[in-house]
Amino acid sequence: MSGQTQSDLKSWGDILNPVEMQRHQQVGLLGIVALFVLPLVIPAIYAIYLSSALFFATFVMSWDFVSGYTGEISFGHGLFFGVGGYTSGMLNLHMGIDPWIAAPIGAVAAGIAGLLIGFPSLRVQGPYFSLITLVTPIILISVFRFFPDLTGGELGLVSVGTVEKFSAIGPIPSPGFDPYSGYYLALFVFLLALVIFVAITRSDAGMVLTAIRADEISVAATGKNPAKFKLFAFVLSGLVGGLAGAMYGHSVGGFNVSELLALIISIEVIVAAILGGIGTITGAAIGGLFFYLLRVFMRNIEFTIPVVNVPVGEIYFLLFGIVTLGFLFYLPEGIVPRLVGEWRARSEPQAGEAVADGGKSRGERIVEEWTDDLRELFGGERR
Amino acid sequence: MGTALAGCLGGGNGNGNGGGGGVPDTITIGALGPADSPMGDSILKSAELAVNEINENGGIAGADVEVSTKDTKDQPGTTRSVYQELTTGENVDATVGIFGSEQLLSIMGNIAQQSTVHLTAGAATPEAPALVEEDYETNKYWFRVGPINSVFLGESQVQFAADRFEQMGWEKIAFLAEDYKWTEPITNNIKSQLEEEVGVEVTEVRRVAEGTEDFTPVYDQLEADEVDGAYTALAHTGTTALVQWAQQQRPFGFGGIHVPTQLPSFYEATQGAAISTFSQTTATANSEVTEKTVPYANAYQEEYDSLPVYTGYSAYDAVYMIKEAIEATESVDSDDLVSELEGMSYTGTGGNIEFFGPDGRFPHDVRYGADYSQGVYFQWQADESGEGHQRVLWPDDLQEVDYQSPPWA
Amino acid sequence: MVSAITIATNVLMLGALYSLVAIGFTLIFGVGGVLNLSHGAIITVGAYSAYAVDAATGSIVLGAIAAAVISGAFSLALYKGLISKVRHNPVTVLILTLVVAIVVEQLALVVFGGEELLVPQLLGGSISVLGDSIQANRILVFVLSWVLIGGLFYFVDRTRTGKAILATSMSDKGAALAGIDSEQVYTYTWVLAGALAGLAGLFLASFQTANPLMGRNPLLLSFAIVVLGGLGSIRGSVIGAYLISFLDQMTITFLSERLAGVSALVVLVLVLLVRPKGLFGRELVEE
Amino acid sequence: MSSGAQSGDAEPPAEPVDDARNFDPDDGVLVADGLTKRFGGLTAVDDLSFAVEEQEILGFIGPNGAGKSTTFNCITGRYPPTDGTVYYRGEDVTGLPAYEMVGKGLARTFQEFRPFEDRTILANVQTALVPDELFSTSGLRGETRAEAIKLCERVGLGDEMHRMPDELPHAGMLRLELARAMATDPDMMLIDEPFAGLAEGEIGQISSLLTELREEGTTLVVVDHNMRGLLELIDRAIVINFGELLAEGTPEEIRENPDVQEAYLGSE
Repeated sequence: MSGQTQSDLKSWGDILNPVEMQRHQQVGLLGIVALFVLPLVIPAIYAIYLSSALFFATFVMSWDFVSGYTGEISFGHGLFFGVGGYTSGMLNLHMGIDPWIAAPIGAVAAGIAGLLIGFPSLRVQGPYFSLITLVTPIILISVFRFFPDLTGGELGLVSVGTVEKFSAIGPIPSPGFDPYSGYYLALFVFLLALVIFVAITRSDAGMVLTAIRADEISVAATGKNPAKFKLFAFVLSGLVGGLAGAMYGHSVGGFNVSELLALIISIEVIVAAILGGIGTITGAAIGGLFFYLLRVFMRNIEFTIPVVNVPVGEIYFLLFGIVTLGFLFYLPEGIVPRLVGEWRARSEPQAGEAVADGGKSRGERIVEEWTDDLRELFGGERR
Repeated sequence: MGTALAGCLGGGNGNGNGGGGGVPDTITIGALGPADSPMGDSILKSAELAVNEINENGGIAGADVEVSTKDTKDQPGTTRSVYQELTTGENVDATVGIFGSEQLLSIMGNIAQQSTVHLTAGAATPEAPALVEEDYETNKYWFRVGPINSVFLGESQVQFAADRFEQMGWEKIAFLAEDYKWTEPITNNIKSQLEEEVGVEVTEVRRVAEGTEDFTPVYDQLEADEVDGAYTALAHTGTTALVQWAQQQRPFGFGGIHVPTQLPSFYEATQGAAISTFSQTTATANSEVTEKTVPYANAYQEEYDSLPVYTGYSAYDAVYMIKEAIEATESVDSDDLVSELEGMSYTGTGGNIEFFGPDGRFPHDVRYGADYSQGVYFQWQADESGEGHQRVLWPDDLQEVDYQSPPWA
Repeated sequence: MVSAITIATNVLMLGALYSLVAIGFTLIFGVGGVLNLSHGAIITVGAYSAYAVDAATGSIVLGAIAAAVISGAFSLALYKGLISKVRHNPVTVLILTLVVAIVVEQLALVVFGGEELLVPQLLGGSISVLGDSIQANRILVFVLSWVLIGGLFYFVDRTRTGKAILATSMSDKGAALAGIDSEQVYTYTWVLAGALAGLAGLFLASFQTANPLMGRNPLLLSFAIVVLGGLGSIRGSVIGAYLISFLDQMTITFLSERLAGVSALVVLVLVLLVRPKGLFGRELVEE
Repeated sequence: MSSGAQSGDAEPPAEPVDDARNFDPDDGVLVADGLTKRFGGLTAVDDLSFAVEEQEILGFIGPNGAGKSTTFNCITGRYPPTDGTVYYRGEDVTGLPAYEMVGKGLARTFQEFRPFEDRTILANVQTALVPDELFSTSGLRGETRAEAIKLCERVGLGDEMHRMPDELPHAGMLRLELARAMATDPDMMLIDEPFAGLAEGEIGQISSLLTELREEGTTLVVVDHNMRGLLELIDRAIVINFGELLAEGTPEEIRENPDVQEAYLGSE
């Protein structure tokens, strides 16, 4: 919540007026403008990287919308990307349906998957629900394995046949192959998701979703049906995630378990959301972009690590995992909330929200605990 | 690795690939393969080896050659990304390599889009030439140097059976194929072909599910059927199948196409479990498939202290074929190179390499046969000191030894 | 037709093996409320430790000791260095342990390569049972697993530390009342669970092969086993392990090999949905 | 600690309670008829019947563990009763989920206080004001915010609305519970243990707020385990013990009732 207290009603004009916005919102808008003009100045390969990054960021937002807001942590969000992507891909491959039509159908299928995953969340909470989400995509992969002629099993649709890429629309070249058109398609999907999710989370529903995370019984006691809001979050998350999965497959990506459904994808999505800041949507968007580009960057580092004599590019995924672990451990609240928090603290120090633990950051507390442990280990007393 | 792991995120929109004739000052060749696996490692190293040799001998048409190697991580998504880095980002003049049919198929569209010549060195799917046949103009930039495609692999297995099963004492066999796309052309007709053309009894053609970890029930079945051998088409699940066969000392032979056992280091890695297993492969280090085979294997061993895998032979040949084509046309223009490669007959390390023409049976695929590439069958046999060696069983002109049954059978 | 003897041996042996993995998983959950998703990675650690030590010394017995010791130490380091700092937040624990698992897999991939590695059998040869031959190694694995399970039962029933672990796994408050240092109990539990999983990794590799991802399936099966047997219950885990290994073998034999492991996951989801407290165990939804 | 311990001679005893009595759906705004709740073998509420009149303040009294909160939870839909019927404005509402009860105009507070810990007092009230609709944007434009500020001021949290719930004193938490319940615009409020742990002055403030609400037309049921402060506020009281109805009557009648005295003395 912001610090202002005037109670007059704001007009829509005020809300959407960039000059009236807070600093971080203005920076965000500038960022979006930058995304629009970027292709004019970057080489094609960057456009390709960025398209994939935008799709990935969309995945991350779709996760954040349901897990970051309602607190029902999904460990298998790849299910939605996979259902969306594979539905669309298989419709095209086996029935010849045009990708432009198949992709929205894929999104609907993923929305239905969202509904089905949402139901258990009404009954089973916390880690147990997470377990269900964790194994659901794995079950789906096994089902795929059972019908290799349709799905290509572990290897993806590519082993069954060629799925069409998006064809050109009028004078615009095919976003399936032209890096810049592909980029704008990705940007479109990204912004669509961003606008939908930001609008809903900043509207009253967002308040209810986070309230569910805090205390579901209280939500019911204030007259709202938590189940309805939860299922809604799952369905919308599925729709958007599925759409992104399908759009990704028909443009810069492909329809493979390793790109859409694999456990690692679901984990990366969570990690990216945590890095960016859970329960913010914008944090998820930035975390997704950052995370993806960081990985590309690390893959291309030429430096060879001394002593072990291994190039970074070859073991980037290992290093990346270690870096991630560090981030998770020392910056668990995420990058964006941290930045926004410091921004606010600097610009309006008097409004400093009370810090429960005496102003220490989580990192500081953890280091302190470690030193305590060390001291104990060498026979000293804990403070 | 990565002598010229060309600039991070580098490149620009410089000289297009398709544009004009002439040879630039520097020619860049991209090599792709999964660095973690011996198959990919061998591709990347062989491409480097070939490029180093070429540079020592004056380059290509006077131009310096650079190689940019990329790790595909054995995943379609990464393969696509790194292929785009090579072509869109670094503007390489041609690419070689790729291991795994799925990886190849995932970039067929991009190869067409980039119009950059690609010479495959490690994927056997017949769908790639099918795409060339379907839409020649779009897909003509694709060629395969090796291995022979899986239809030919099946034919080769029938031929080997006809030539050797009698001597091996294999009268009753079971065919064991992993349930992957690449084995489909093999298993489709193998039973009838083996029964009609070779006259062996085939108890079953079993497709083993991907991810199978326990072959005990399978072998129980084979043992109950009293087969003489398990004739295989295995790659991904090959090691587990082989190790369990050896550990359980099953009383039948084991071999056919078995990708892991092709690795020169496999005998040692499995502590001898590979004994008596046999497999088709492009060439072995000491088989004189052509006069270039052994010198290449020796050079590779000298440089990298290990022996090349089958994909290495093809990647090495592929780089040289690109050199020949550029020198013949004095151009790096992709269309020029395509026409040149179509007519080329090149004696490489893996045989006499020629491609099918646009109207051939498998357009732009490597031709199979005694006069072209046909590969060899070898068996792991131990010498007196207990060290394992890959000894050639087939074809006749290269045969080193006769087949031996497993020591426990 | 595959013989009933083969199926029975597989069920008996795999059930014992899964028990080893699941018991550790369930103990860690029981005493600390931690769902340790890196438990599968410890299997990998065990298998590769055994491989490396066997390759260096030529002795699989030393390899087995290494599997237990290195895995136990790894598990201890994981708990002391990471998990104990975030234990109060179950979701952070889930994510951290998953990332640790991935780091371990990648490390194995980088150090040992992606190839399947052969870990020698503990015992060669085979034994004939009712006309079917069974590998001696499988029988040994079965026996050793049961020796370990039996030892564990003795440990929690008879020794002070063991009783403390059991008391803590039943109830934190109960343990505190009995004057048990819970931090110490957590530490013991992690070491114990790590060592058991490491040995299970060696056993598994000795009749299959070792590869970087080999811990994933056992981890997933453990979920199913533990949820079926009730989280935190040792006896329940053994029963659950046998139910799951029976179900899995039946599925593989009579339905399709492609469904290996799936039946367990479907059971997991169904049990969580229909009877969240498991078939034998205590209530899941306690705080 | 019974407040009716000093007398017991002149006043007539409260009318005897007939356990078998039956209520019609229209006997009050809220009618519980034969309400029973069992947890496993334990009967927490046993065949309890009562009616709440329009616009009264009813005290719902009983010693600790008498089944007050359970009765409450059964009525407000947190869990369904094992047996019996609940009528609200003549309509059978037995077992309706909590949010539907709120929708019908029946709000409640929680004895154990269940604020949304992650947001400010103001945001807590704002959240309560949000309608049960997926697409609603009144919050974005500040309407609910303005309304929430008014509610905070009304319950006496005007100075503290930007603080977090865990910074509030006990009385403040109670005010927050009240504000949140009031935010749902109820016809009837069930208030669980409002006076527990409050100082004298605070009891007075809360009492006058409740009286005010009643005067605006809200029916109130106030639960408390002791009668301190309560008897001045309420019009009528129901006393339960061991899940059964013990007595019913005006504050004076309750004060004098020997059963009530005994129940309280016995329980202490």
